[in-house]
Amino acid sequence: MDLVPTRRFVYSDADLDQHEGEVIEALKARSQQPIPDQDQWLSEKAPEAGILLTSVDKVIDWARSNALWSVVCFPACCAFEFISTAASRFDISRFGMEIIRASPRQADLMITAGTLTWKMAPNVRRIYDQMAEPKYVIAMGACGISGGIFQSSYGVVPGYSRIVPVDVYVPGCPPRPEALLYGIRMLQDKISKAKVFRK
Amino acid sequence: MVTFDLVFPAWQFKGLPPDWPGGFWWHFIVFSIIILAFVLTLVIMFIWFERRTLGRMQARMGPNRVGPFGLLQAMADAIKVMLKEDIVPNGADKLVHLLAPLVAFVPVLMVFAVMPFQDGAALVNLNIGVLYVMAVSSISTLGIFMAGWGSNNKYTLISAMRDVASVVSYEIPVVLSLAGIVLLAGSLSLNDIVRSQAQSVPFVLLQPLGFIVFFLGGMAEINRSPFDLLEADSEIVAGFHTEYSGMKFALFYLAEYAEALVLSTLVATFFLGGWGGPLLPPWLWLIVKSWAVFFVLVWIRATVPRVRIDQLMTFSWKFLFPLALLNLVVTAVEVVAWPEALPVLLIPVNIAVGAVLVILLSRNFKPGGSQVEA
Amino acid sequence: MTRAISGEELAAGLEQRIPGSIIGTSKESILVNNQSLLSLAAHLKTEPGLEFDFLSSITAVDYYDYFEVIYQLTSLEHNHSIVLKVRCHDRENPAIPSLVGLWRGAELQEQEIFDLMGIRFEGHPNMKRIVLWEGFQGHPQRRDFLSW
Amino acid sequence: MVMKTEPLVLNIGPAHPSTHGVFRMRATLDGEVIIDVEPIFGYLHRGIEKLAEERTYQQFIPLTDRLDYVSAMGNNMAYCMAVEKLAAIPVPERAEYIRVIMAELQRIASHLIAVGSFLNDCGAFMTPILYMVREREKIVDLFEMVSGQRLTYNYMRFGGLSQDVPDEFLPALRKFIDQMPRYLDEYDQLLKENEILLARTKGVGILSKETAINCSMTGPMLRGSGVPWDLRKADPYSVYSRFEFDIPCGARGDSYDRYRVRVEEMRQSVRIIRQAMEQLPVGPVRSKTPVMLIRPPAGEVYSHVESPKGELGFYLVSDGSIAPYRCHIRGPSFINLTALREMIVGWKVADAIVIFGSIDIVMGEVDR
Repeated sequence: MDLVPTRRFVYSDADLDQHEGEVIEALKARSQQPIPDQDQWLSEKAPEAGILLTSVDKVIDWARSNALWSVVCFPACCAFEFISTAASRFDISRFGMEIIRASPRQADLMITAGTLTWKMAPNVRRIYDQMAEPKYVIAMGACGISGGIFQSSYGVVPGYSRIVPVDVYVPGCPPRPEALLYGIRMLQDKISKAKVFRK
Repeated sequence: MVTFDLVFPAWQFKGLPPDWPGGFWWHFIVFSIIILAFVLTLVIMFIWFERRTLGRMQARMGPNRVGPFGLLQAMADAIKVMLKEDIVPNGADKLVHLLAPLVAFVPVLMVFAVMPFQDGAALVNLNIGVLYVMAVSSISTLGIFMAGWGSNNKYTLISAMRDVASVVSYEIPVVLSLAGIVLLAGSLSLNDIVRSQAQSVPFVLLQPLGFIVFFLGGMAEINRSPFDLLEADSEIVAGFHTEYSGMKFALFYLAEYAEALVLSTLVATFFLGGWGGPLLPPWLWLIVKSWAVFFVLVWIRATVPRVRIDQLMTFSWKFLFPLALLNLVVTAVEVVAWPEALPVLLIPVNIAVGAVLVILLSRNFKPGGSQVEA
Repeated sequence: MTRAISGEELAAGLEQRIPGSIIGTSKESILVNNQSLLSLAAHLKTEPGLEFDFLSSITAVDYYDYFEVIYQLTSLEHNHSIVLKVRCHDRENPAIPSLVGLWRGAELQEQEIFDLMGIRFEGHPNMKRIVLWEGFQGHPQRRDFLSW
Repeated sequence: MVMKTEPLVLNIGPAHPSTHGVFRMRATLDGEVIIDVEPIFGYLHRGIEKLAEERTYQQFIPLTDRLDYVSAMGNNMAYCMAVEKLAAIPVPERAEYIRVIMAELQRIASHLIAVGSFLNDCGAFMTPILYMVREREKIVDLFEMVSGQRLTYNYMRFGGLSQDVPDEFLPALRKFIDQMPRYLDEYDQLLKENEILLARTKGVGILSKETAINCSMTGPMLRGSGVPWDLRKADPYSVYSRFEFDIPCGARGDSYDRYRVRVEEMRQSVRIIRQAMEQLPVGPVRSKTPVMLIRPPAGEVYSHVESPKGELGFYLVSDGSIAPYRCHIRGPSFINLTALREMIVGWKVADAIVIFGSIDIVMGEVDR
């Protein structure tokens, strides 16, 4: 039995590059609107809930806040502070977070460690879209919040909130592991207050 | 001495099914529940245990915030995963995608049907137990292949191909290594195998070579590190379950650890004397022994890098397969020549033969693999 | 210590071998004629005693009137270095012969210069944008590029 | 029977667990064998070179930290040396020595991460990298002592350092360099003759001497191929000429050699630090230079150092103003990727990841 390769180069790289460029330009054009008010939920009235549903809520929120698996999305410098956080000294495995899923489908949390460029933005958006609900985002570092030190550059997205909705912002360039852990605790607080069953 | 038998008389399933009121049905129902409880509890405990042990081996704490010693961590994970959104990717084969986790998980449960928790205490004491175990346990592969094929993703496809290749080649040494045990015990029934170990010594002493082949081959079959090619994080993202989320992913995750549990219990049953042991009740002995085997699995996972696919195949065909064959020949000769030979005589002979063979073969073993002219 | 060969010293010898190739010299660099860049570079790479086998770095600078491409050459064997410079006065469609055939190390760097400075390297196997995406307007390293 | 096969295009990256950031490879596979690969860059292109033109010389120092963020001190030093060469600023002895200590500590830290993530790419489940991060934390502590930061230090200034080291620094450093060789021995015990590691890395991704030189490879890549070229010896900058150390070299140029070169370089770095500590003079750590603005004379300069990844060069053009007219950075990680195709094509996917891990790139430096 002979194996005959039909052709070696099954793609035209020019076409693929062209397509990628179009996707980036389209996303860039779409992301120029002002960011919506992210504190809106604060003014919302808390819905009332029955006793039974409240208890179920509590169990679900407990599970969700204590089992945050993060996805691999570590573009730049902050990644090393994330690694430090994951490593033995600061150790996020204490919170059951040492499972870092490579596949976004199985992850709950995106810790956006690093500068986001426009070229990377469609990929981050795609990772976010691929994650299954409920999903959370922690914008880690100054670049993740506003573009930070690179804000004035031509290639840098001024903050992840232009691309994906962000739950917790952790400032610093890069934030210390303690700061990241605090951010994670804040996110856990936020999750444990969520109402899964709304009246 | 108050034994567990007095406290929990219900654990004593000495009699055969017709002795029971309701005949076979009660027996089946009770044992199905026992098996489900056994598998689910132990799997959750194993997950917790693995994470804690890995943490310790990696100089960190491991989960310790949720519940005492982090015991509830796996529970929290389970609840969360089950409540997550279920995604079926665009372009996936929906039926195959849906069935794959079930096909992967159910056979693992089915293996426990013949697992003796005590003398005669199994869902069914098949007289072809070994054959059944081997046959059923390979069905999981089909589920993994279905997942890889049905997900419409290149990474999952590569993973599925790797899985089929590895399982097909590892099935042979694994089965051959069990043949030696069957010869010694004179039966294919798992309960008889354990019973004959209880009468003499655990087969790990009589069959050191078979133990090595079965353990390594089993590790490759259940895709534990260093043979975890299908979930090679650094290469093919999450392998065959890249596109799975929610409940379906939970089933895969469960199946993965249930397979580790199967291997641990099988090794304990075939080689470490199964339920046999002093003082403790038999079912606890089984759990303790499986736990010890699982600890070795975790230890290996924390220690060694991963092999490559061609090295995996080479290892099976050029190392484990000859070893298993030679082991079978040696055992057969021994069984024919000294049918009544004392373990005292057989143990040193077999260990010596095993050591010599392993050393000889590993000297000449080349994992191979080189650059291909493209 | 890497010896920086003085431009004048080297230029005297080169001028005899490849006449008209050198436009100007300075203490540590030689400014090369656009057309004779390839032959001169090949000469520098192979000539015994020079043997500049290692291309450290390629840079381009935009001086408004012209682009200057700067090659840092080193010889690992003799441990000496020289700086080659080429100028390109065409601002609309600047082009310079590519050195990939001599030093593979030039491949990515020339591609990057094409992307960021807009200088086309003739003979490069894969002359396309490398760090920015297709459809990006302008070349950011040019001095007249405005970020916003 | 003739079976028709068709190559499979596999997109590895940019958000893939083992692409060390946001690198992307478009690989064409025949079964598991890679028959073609096309690297795609730019997912972290932040325009640092352009930003340099908009900032004063001083303001650019923090940006160099974010180039190769695993070895921020080395980048600081390279940039400061370039500006000092351009503006002819003298550097006091003590500052030079402390710079060398910092650069070598940073080299250890960077190689620890490189080796750890390389082993992680080989498939060792997290263990090696976690142990190596444990040692890196000690170095980070030392840096935090002198600069107050954990990752981006911004410690060097033109003409010296921002401040002298605190009193506690030297005892802590001595303790660390006494411990470090023991840790390295421990890693050697665990990894040097690990059968699976040998099978995975020996002979994998061979880069010949000629190709390495022709492709402008530097650092451990070049030395792993057997070329004893180290700028600290070949073109001694700072005070490196006063120290005794060896250049570890590989023989075959495979992934294993590169890994060994990195481990040996860590030992050499410990040696250098020990000598530097013994010779450390007292005195000022900064010469008299303007704090805020400097105006170097018009001109251009190329200054290079041996960073952990290879030759890190800064090409600065000054027009006499307060900001550089042009600042080009020769990132070693970027240029080391030139030979990626040659090394990877013909190997399996698993090998490709190992080979790629052995190049040890940092995306901040590749895309800049």
